[in-house]
Amino acid sequence: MNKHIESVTEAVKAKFDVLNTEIVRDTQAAVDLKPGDVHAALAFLKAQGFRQLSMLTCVDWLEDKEFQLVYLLFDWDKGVRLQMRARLDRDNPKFTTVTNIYPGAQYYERDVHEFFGVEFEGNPMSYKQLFLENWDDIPPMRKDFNSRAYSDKKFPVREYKKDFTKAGDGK
Amino acid sequence: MGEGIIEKDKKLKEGWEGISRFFRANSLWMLMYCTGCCAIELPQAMTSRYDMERLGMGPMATPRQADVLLVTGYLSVKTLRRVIYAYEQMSTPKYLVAFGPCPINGGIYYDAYAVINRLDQYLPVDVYIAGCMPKPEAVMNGFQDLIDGIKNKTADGWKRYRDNYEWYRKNQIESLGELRIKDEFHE
Amino acid sequence: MKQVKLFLGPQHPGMHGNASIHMYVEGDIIKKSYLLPGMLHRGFEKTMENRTWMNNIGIIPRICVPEPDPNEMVFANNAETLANIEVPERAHWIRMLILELARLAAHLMAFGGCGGPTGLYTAMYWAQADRDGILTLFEEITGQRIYHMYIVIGGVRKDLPKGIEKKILDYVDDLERRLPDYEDLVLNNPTIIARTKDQIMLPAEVVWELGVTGIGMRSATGKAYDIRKVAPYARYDKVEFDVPTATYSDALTRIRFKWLEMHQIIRIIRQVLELMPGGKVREKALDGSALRWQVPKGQVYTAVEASRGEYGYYTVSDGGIMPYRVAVRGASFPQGLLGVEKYLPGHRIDDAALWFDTMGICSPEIDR
Amino acid sequence: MNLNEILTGTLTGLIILVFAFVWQTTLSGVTRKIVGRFQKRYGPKFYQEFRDIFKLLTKTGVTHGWVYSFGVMMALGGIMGTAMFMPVMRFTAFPGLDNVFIYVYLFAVGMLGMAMSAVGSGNPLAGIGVMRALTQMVGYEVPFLVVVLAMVYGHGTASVSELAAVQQAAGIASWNLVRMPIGTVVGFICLLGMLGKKPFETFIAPAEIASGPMVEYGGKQLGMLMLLHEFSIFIEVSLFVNLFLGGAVTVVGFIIKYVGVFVLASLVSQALGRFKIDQVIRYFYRWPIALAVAQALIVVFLGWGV
Repeated sequence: MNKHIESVTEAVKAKFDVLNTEIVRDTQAAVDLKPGDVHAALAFLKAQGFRQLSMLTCVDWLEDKEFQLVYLLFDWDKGVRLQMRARLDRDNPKFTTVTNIYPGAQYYERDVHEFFGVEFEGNPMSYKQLFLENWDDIPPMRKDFNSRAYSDKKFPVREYKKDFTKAGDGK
Repeated sequence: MGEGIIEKDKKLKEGWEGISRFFRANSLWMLMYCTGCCAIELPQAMTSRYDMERLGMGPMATPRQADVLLVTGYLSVKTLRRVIYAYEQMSTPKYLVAFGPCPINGGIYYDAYAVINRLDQYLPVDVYIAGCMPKPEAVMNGFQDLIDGIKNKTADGWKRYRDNYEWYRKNQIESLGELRIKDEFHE
Repeated sequence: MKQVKLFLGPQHPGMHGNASIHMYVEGDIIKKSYLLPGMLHRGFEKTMENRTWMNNIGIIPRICVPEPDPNEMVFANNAETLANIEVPERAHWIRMLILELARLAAHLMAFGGCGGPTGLYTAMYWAQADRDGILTLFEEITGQRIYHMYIVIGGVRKDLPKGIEKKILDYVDDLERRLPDYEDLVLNNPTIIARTKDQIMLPAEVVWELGVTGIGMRSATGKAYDIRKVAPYARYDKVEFDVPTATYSDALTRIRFKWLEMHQIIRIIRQVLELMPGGKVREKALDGSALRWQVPKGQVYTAVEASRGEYGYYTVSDGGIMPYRVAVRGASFPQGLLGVEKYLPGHRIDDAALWFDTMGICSPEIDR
Repeated sequence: MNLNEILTGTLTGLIILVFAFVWQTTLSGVTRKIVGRFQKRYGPKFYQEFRDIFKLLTKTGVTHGWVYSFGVMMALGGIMGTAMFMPVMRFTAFPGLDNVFIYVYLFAVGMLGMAMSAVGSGNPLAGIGVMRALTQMVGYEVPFLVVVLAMVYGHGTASVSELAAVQQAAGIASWNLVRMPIGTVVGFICLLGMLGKKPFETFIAPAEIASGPMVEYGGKQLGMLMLLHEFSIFIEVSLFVNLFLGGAVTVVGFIIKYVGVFVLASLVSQALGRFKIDQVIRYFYRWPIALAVAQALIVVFLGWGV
């Protein structure tokens, strides 16, 4: 167990209203925060040595009707990684940008906006399309988006005279 | 007498076509456009072990100069738009070689929202090369097929595209919505 | 002066991979530029949610084409962490061997690839010819040249074939003997030095601002920021190797680092072959059908040091037979998107392709 | 000059043209093979270049306006005209008219035609390529002309065939390679620039500007451009052979010298990268020009090498 892991989680716990902490593995911990605390916590952690935002991503918890933003931070000197997670309301996914703390987050926010529809206020670039072109459906990474149905609707499939998929079963 | 001249004319034309086909078959210039992952084996096919240049093939910088368009693997919707542009820019006769299973039926991306399933709906394909990814041997074999096809007139995709242009264009618009490229740059 | 719009890609000989840089050019100087990614976007993250854990092993190598093995490693590592699977000792060493061979192949490709934008095609041909040797080794070990699907959950798919150690050693000996040739051809070549020395700088502040990792980070900050050293995975803590560092990162330094790292890779490969223990290579992850294997709930991120930097997956499981969410961190995402927008302007169009190359940008991993 | 002379001259010129095409195209193919070996490959067949050119001529061509189409013709015509004036061995199509400056000016017609045509295609990359090609021309013409002028001053004649004949007086010792070694080095560097070999490949630069002036060419026009390329290589290399290596009396001598120069240039090119355009100019205006001036001073004031 990396000794820094506990000190970091303790420090976050002492300073912020932490909903839940979890030790994922010996060099990785996870902290669940309220969305309002995220900016302060990121600024605090950056000063603590977590100088790099490895990734910002999002998880769609359809049953809970929530989006979960995950900020993955890494401290290159200590070798400690921290997942910082916050949950947003799924029906009104709005959040504020963190580009003033981690400038590198700009395109990750754009990515999350494109694939989940989470809006980041203060990051005007994030409203533009990046990977997709002429997209005409709900954001594709949401759980209620059916990729197969979209593909079948849009792109003609090759029809085979013999159904090879069934031939293998039961014989 | 008139018929004789026409006959002679036809023969001459055929002879000329034959000569043209000989040169075309032995000097195939590929467009350097890595549309997908199968392009990673092309450098291997080009370098010392397989050396494509023996067959007179080489990479070319722009669509205008090239004879063969290689669709190396899956085509995302965004790439398909640009591939259509590139294909239409090439001067005839032009050939299209599709690599891997993805242009045939979607391959492992059969259910992906961003990848098309069948290339021959949008552009005429002259040769398919199987394998994910095709080994350099398969690639060379495929090009040999293309050369044979040019010699015995079966590689006529550009004629098919010209004759069935309406049909291809209809399919393209159905899947892509709009052919015109719209991105930050074209605003 | 009038601004001209220029494209670098998607169809452009200087562009490695299917991406496009849009440039507004005044004279020869780039004034504004954007990367237009997405030409290789396949919706991988969505596709992975629709495949079972075991099926996913078959498709993930395709996320990054030049160096597919880190994909397998991070995916397997994530699943093992979630399901609490202990990997056999020998499997760790075989994984290291595979990862180092893959890194060597990627470095050779990138090192020779710098010959493209600078016009030194001979380097490209030589390096590709050497890379072919590694692909042949891979074919013998795994059965496939490019996509191996060899590192699987619980270890590796099968043991190394008999006698492969000697072939690998022969290969690395041969390569090591010829590395000085590469130095003479590329690194000591006056024209390449004229093109790359003191040009295309990457200062340390930019590294921290963008989040650049890998060679770019190490050549600018002067510290051994290599995940193999900082947070070792597999058995990297048991082998000896150096990480080249510098505090002045121009294009030549970054090309040289690839060359220096090749020496270290050869060193690691030799140690791995020497220290590799016997035993089994795969822990059975489950009883019964692999298609119905359920992975316990959890959220975990694993990163490995790919040839271009930190490469990681964030995997979420809700206890089902398929991953609930997989997010891919491409190693070149920061410099590829924000870097092109912020730091490519000011360079000349001659340098754009070289900028893209020496920053180690790989478009499939950006697009996913 | 009477009608008879004009007729024989034209005939000789045409024979030289055919010879130039067949010879240079074959040699290009052979060089591709040699370069292939250098790059650890097998290389194409030696007649591959013929197949490429004829294939391109059988393809359809797209035009981008009359400037584009006319420019190609003008370029090809200009270069072919220049090639007709080139003394090959003992044959000169128009004796007395093979002044060095004829090549400089006629060559410019071809180059301008190409520039016109490329810019007429409307592609910005072609414009950049042409700009670079002309800039580079300014770079190598100055040192080359300084050396040539020194040579003309020293030998007292500007006719290429006479310059070659002067050098044949006393075997190798009378070649300009021996008489003016510094000038020959400058000449070779400028030859690399003229041929567009690396490190002076800047105006083609596939990885930067996608083959520059040729970016919009396809089919027939590209075929003509390749023909033009072969002829211009022939002119440049022959000029070098005639000026510095004493021309040639026999076929064998000509072939050996020509092959030597061209293959050496191609191999040098394969071991070097490409300069940026400002580096090209800075390079030419530093060493070659200094050496050229030094050579000129030696010839003019010391009288060595005359």
